[in-house]
Amino acid sequence: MGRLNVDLCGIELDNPVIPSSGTFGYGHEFAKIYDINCLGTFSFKGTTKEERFGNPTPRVAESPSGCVNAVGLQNPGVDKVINEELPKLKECFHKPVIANVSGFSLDEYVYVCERLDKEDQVGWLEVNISCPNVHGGGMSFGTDPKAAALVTKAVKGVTTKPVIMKLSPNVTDITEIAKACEDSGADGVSLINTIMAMRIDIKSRRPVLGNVTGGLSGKAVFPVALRMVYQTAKAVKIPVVGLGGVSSAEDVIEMMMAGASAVQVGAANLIDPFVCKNIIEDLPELMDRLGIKNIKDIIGAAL
Amino acid sequence: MGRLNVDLCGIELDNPVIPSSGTFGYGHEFAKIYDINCLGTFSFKGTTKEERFGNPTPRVAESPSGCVNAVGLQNPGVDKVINEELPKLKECFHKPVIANVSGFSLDEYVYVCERLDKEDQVGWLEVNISCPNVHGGGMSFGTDPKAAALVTKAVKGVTTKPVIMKLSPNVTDITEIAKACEDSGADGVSLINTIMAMRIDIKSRRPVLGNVTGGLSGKAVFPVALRMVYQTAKAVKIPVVGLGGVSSAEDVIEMMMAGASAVQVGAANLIDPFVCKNIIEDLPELMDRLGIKNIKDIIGAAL
Amino acid sequence: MEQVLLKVIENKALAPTVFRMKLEGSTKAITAPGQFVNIKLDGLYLRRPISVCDLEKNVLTIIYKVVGEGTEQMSKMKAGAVLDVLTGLGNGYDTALSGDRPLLLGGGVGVPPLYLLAKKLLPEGKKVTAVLGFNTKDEVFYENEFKALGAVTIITTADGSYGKRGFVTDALDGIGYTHFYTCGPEPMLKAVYRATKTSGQFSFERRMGCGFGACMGCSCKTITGYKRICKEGPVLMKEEILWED
Amino acid sequence: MEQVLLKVIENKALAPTVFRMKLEGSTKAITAPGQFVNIKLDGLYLRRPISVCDLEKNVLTIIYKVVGEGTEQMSKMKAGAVLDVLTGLGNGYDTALSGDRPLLLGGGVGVPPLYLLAKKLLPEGKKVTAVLGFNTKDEVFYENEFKALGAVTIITTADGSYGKRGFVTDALDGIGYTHFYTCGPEPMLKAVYRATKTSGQFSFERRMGCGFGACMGCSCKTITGYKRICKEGPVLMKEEILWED
Repeated sequence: MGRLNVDLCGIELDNPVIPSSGTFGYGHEFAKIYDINCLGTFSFKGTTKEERFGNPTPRVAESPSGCVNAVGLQNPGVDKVINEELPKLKECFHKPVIANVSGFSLDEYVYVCERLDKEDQVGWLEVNISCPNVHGGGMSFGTDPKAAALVTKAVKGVTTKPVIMKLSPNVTDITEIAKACEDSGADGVSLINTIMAMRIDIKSRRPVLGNVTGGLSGKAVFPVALRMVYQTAKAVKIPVVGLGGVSSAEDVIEMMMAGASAVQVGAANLIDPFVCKNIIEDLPELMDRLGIKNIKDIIGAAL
Repeated sequence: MGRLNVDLCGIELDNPVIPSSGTFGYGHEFAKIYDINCLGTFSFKGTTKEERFGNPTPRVAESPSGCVNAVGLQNPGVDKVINEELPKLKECFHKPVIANVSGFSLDEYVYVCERLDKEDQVGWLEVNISCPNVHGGGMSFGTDPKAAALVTKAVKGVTTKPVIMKLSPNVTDITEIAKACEDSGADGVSLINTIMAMRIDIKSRRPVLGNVTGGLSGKAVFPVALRMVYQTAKAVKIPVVGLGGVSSAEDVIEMMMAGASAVQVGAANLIDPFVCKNIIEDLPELMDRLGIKNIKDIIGAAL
Repeated sequence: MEQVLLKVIENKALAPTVFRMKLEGSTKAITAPGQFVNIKLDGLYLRRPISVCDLEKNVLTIIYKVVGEGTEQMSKMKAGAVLDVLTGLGNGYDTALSGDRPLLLGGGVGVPPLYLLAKKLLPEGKKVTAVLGFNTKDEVFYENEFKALGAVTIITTADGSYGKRGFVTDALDGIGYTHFYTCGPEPMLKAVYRATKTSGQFSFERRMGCGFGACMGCSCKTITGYKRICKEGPVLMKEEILWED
Repeated sequence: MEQVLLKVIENKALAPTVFRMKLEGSTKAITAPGQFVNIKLDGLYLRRPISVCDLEKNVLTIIYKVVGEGTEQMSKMKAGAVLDVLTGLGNGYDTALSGDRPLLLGGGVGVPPLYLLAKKLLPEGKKVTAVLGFNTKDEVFYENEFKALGAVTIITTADGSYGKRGFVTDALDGIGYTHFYTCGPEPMLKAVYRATKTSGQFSFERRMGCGFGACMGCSCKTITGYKRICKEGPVLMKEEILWED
């Protein structure tokens, strides 16, 4: 039991560092440049029932200390994920992985979760009810406590694996949504997904993104994510996975002090492919400097 | 009629650049370093019925491309503003000013607006229903369409000056609030106020701010502000004043293309006291490069 | 892919807004012409992808046009500056398909990747013809460099101020070729697509997130399925291209 | 207040984590000892306020301790670097109240502003006594500089490794003074508040937003009303202080 170990919904992680969904593909690109078994785990690309191309390009725009993206849940669909991606993943990653699930209807969430529940490689189901970039989908479930509760209940009914609901920051009170999920049986919540944003090209006078709006991520959102993690950790008893702009070992510690049981790293993977490996390597020395013996001791230290 | 002129609720501005409330005091500090009559106008410090000290310090924290503040509406109270600040302002600023009003109750909003309505120097009343840093005050009115409508109606009843409602970004759907204000007689809306955020000092393991949470402003929030201005400009017919991270002439143009009739500059004043003067001087050349004859022509160009 | 620190040893203007930068350090991850590098710049969040123009032992050459904040910043860099760069990105051109008379069609800053390609093809005894298109005389660069390699080099300018008037596709009459390689602005690529008779390889430019296949930011549809311009691209075979209108 | 570009002409360590930086450029906005400057640093949003230690024609000296990202970055700067600085901020010390035997009490990086103060008081014929407190011998700086000015200089160290053991307030016995000036960590200021018998001036440190009175980020309550540490401060009279404890 190392000093970096944490528990995530009953499954022990070697460390709390988790690449977040949509920034790590299905792991292969990163497995080519470092041994991804150093990670606590990772959350794979948001998966839907059918294959999706996603939004028209451009899908990414620059912004101060961050970027705005509107990929729109491009993924090969749950069949290919189970038949092609997971077998490939088995060769380079030997820990339980977080299966990130998206849907456009209650039935779709249920169908995809039911399928992934049968996969031994899957440790947790992370149910994305917060994608700001697909119309009529994702986010609508994440901005209404009743809808969030409905999805949670339905998904819990078809899986024995821990269910983590991924929440949207684009709400008046995220604790309401988190509590609705908890009351409906969620084993954990992860937050924040991206903050709805946009950019305009002042030369062409048109929105930069093909989807017009997108989601802001990167360092810029860190203080907002930290606040929401803090509020949510105070409001619920289930584990909170903190994400949003985390880019360094210091950020991981700050996020955990705000109440996160584990921390996801998102956009930072895209500009520094080694960031998660580096964070994991930096943590012990930083903990020494801060007088932290075991990282789990500081979860919620600032609450 | 210069090429920078814009109309704000029936009052002509020499240019669309407006220092935002809380970043420009009552004008004096800046009048000492440049002639603030170059501004379109400015919005003075949020004013309440009684004098307020505000929140305990620290009140400001660093964050990537921005800062988190929780000043908590420190101000001398409406009497002193009318009897001391406005006369002092008259000596250095000869244009109508935006009076920013805050309150903790409907009655307080009404009282302060009624008092400021009688001041000739005041051109507009900007009613702040979105301060995230005062408990039980400000923001609660800005996160519920009914409450926002109530404040708008009440304030409109006691003034003949244009009323601009300052909206919070900490809501699920800002267009709902904006429409409620419009339907209740608001002459304009300004957005966004700061995004609720926080920082934790990982050495002390305590929140950095005395108020625990604060509001994020600075370049970091620009893409979020732009998105909300864009959505709101599509949803209402009254003028939208855009603010949130604006720091350059390019940002002003981008904000106006998203639908802003005028643009406020906030946090940037704190790190570069000359920023508004510089933006105003930079605009003509930038407009030449972009083929913009009159700046009002691009309002909503990207809608 | 490799993440390396590269030292700027040259950064000079080739044309009014076009610069050549030589970077010193490990280049071992770069395995084919047509690949690109992704450069981290101060104060900008996303890296900036730029195709590789030339490669010597431990020296990498890129040619870039100043189009925004990032390239603006690069144009001001002095020798000695150190850059954080991801190298060896993308699939690159397949030289095995060239046949004995490959045709290279480049437009503007689409020309640079063709230089390294020519440098690979010529020693293999291929008869390389390079048609390089620019808007106007001032913007022409690398004509002599291509000639020095031994490529038959034809310059076109849209305004006729230098070389043949028109676009690269206006210079194809009478040129015999076994296969073609092209890179340039999308309108030119579409014209090349229509004007060419053999199979060929197109290098595409896209706004990218990561540049190494993680974010799906630069996906496109092809006859052979969805592809990531940064990973299965930037080079696509003529036969698989689906133009998004 | 003035916004100026200043060139680093020296940046050297005085103690393990304490550095002295000399900046060249316009200093005309600085009118009193105890004032501070506010420095813009790459990649940081808010400026970093640092008190003025010395002032010669067009050369400004600051002494800073590495406590975070900002000062860390400053400590790595080389001569020739140019900084965007707001100068002449804050009220500064009032030398008119010193009487003929002013006492200067400084702790750690609270010492620097007292140096410029001593430099102003001594030519006026005042008999200046400076008591400078540090944690330990390694951290002691500017003893000789104060002596060279002609100030009676007493050093204290908390661990007794140099000078008198204890805090500056443990070195007051037998020192006659007409007025005092102090700067240092808040616990020391409180001790000075209790230990001193005359009127005096306290310089406070606060997390600031703008540093020039616009944002109300550094307000404090005093007997004479609310004050902005950056504007009506950083120097407050003993009689007006309300400790927030």
